Amino acid sequence: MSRNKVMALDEAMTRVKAGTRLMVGEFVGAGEPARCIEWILEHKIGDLTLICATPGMAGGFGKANLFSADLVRELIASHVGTTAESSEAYFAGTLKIEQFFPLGTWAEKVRAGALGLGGVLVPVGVGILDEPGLFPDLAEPKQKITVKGKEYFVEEPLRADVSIVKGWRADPLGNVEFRYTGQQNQRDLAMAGDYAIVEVNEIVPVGTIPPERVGIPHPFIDAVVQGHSLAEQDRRYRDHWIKLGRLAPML
Amino acid sequence: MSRNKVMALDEAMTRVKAGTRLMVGEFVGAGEPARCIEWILEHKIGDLTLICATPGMAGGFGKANLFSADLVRELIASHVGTTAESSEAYFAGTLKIEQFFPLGTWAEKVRAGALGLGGVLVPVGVGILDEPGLFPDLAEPKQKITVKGKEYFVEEPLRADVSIVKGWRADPLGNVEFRYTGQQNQRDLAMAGDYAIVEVNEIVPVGTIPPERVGIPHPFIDAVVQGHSLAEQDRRYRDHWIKLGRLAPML
Amino acid sequence: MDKNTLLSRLSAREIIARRCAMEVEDGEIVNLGFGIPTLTANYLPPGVTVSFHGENGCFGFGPKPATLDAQSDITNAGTEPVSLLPGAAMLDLATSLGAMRNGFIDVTVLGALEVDQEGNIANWATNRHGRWWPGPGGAMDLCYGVPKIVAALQHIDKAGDSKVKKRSTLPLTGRNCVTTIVTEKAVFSVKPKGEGLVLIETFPGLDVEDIRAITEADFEVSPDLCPMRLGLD
Amino acid sequence: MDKNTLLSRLSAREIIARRCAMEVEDGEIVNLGFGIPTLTANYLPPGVTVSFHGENGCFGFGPKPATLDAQSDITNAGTEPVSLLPGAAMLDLATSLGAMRNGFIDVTVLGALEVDQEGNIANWATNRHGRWWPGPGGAMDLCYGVPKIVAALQHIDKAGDSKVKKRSTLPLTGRNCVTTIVTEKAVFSVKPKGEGLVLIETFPGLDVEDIRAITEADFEVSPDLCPMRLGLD
Repeated sequence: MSRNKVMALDEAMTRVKAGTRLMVGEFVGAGEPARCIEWILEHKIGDLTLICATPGMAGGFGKANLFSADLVRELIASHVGTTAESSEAYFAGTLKIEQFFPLGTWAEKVRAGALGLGGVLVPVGVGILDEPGLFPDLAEPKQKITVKGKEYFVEEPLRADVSIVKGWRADPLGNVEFRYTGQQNQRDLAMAGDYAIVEVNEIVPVGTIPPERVGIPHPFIDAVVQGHSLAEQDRRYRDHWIKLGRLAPML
Repeated sequence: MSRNKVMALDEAMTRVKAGTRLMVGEFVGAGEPARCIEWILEHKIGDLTLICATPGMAGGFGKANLFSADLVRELIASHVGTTAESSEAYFAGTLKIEQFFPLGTWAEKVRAGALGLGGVLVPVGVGILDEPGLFPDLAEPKQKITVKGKEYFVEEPLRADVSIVKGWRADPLGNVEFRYTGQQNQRDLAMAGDYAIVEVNEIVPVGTIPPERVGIPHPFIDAVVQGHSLAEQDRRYRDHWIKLGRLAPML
Repeated sequence: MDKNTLLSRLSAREIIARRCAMEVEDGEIVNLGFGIPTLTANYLPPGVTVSFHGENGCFGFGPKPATLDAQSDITNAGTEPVSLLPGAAMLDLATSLGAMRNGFIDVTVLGALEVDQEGNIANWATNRHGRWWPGPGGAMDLCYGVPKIVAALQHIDKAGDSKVKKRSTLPLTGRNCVTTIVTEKAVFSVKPKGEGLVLIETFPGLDVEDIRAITEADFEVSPDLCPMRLGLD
Repeated sequence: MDKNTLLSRLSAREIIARRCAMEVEDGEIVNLGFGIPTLTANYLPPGVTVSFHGENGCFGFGPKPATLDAQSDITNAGTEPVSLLPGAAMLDLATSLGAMRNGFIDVTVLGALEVDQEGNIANWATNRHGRWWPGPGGAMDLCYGVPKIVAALQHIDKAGDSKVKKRSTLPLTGRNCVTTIVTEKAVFSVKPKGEGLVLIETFPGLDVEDIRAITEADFEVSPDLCPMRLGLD
């Protein structure tokens, strides 16, 4: 356990190029790697295939700006419409969305990619999502299999060239700790990318994170980058929530 | 969040009857629910189908005694031979073992049962475990599927009537906390049983276990029973390790 | 304020949320969808303590915190700031969704675009430019796996058409899965396996014919038909 | 003690463990099987720091603790008491096995009943009463997913027969997966995709013909053939 994976943002992000298939940790904008997203916006890295649970949080927050900057070619998600930016790109025809998945199916597809499975058999949506005409852009119909008399979708793994996830703290080995609902499926996303970058609020010495509090063990991380401090992150979310009317303005 | 799931051992264990399909948390004897196992031995509950990673730890420890007491009709595991007791029962013909699985496959089958999947596609062992004659007791050959030109086993879910798992601490709601390597796949096992009992070293008030340290969230547990104290548990393992020559005897 | 005055001042949203709250029992694990369903939490009967599930990975959400207590890492499934109650438990996303699929959530209250007399619910897709949008999120997982599914919706749409249909023509979220339909006008119980609706409650002052006039679906009338329970007593 | 005396006193187990340790590089994630492979940890070259993986759900195991420091909840995959090094990380069983399947373990040292010239390894099954026993555990997952697989075994069995076969007839643990074969007599490198063995080292004092005499498998001889590296200098 001797590698130091802490890197400057510029160094880690050289892996993200035009056309990269990119996973980003988040859930409706919570748990986003803010500085890495800002880097992509600044460097105008485009033609991305973006794999994430949702396009992000409404109101011009973080990741949603990737859509208005026309940097995303394809979105593989569960929701399309959590941000106006993604909906507009979709209906303008600049954003390709061939299919979307029930959230649990999407999460299992990422996990299958993370853990080396050939796929999972999912019962959700059978008889609904396989209705002809529902996904007109789909090249092939969804594959089904019958096991013990019940039909399931055969859901293949999702993988990416690069995964960027967001944690609270990390040590130089690459152990990552989450706070509360920041966990999401950040670990599975990290494991499903050929190269995994974690952005954290704080970089701490090895041994700081208790072994049972490690949310992503060190072998699954390739690069650790310093993000905004927790205080700054909290301030940004609070400001945005006030803007959206989800929190009372401060007097 | 108002149910109190703490029960006397006798009350919780009434669910375990002759013929019960039973999952037990453990890994080669570590993380075993010792008092629940003792209860089964005392009450001579037999004809069990036992689903666990391994038969247990060598040297007459805990769960292994279920085999010498002839209480297990069938074992569904990854190993058969970690204890002499299980091997003897197997070769004597009193213990049925139709197939065993690579450990990762076994763990995924339990998880599929836990999380409502129809199965998982596993590449491990293809071309080996499907060789004719390897499992002479198997009623049907292992089912395979080809996805994107590669063959996988279609591994169906494992479920049980009752799951008994072992944690460090639990609160009366049923939140369970693990110590270190005690985590194993205890959560998946609990979720894969129609009724889930957790045995813990300590029962603590609601709010004691930090939200991120909950290893099994309360909805997945039906009964909480008091096990041996952590000190007593440590003593039992140390004594057994000394007996096996894995630790130096105390002077 | 007398009860009639009180009733006349209730908004449709509050009526629906109040009535949905009656479907929740003490000790249950509850998942509330967005919009009206979220308001349900405000009207739980006294003595009913439940565990709120957020599909993003939590059991045990509490109310919205004060602005300065809001934390970026304590959010519900819509990324609203929330708090955690004692006994709260975090879990990863795949397990959270697995819990929804596999029956660990006791009851869910879901908003709906349409419901129908077969117990179908449609709430994830509208057709824009020939494409269905905006995607299912976790609603389809809930419809697959939750035993008690309460559909919460206004009885008629802006054009005055019934949203309680004979057969929904939108892409469904779940088939034959709704157990109770709650609108601001009426409550229908859905027979097992979606074999028809039974009118069990009407908003005070409305009778069966009033409901028939605004409902496309066929329905039976319960012999125990009573005024809508709103927890106002 | 001069080097020859030292060499003559090494047990077969120590020779194999010492040589296997040379296969491990600084910073790697390492999974050691039971028996001889476990001993490998004792002979890592100076400056080589690795993270030991236990399939039961841990990265970062350290050595066996003193008896009174041994804890029932800190064990390796064989339920031996171990310690945890700074930076250790726990994980659940399914993820731990997924890491093995999906290439997150850099190198594994596995004991073997037999290996062969196609890079096959057999270590999970012996035939007793017509049944294969005792089961694969995690070895098959490792053989599927780990890029560097070192097979550690004694060169000949008790009957004097070579355990380095032309073609193993036991149920295999992995096919065409072994990258290096280490015995107390020789080290073979396996060509990519199991296309044959190359003798790269012999125990000091043994020559190619000595190895041919005790090896069933065909093998080429490396132009760089050298004495076995044992880290004794």
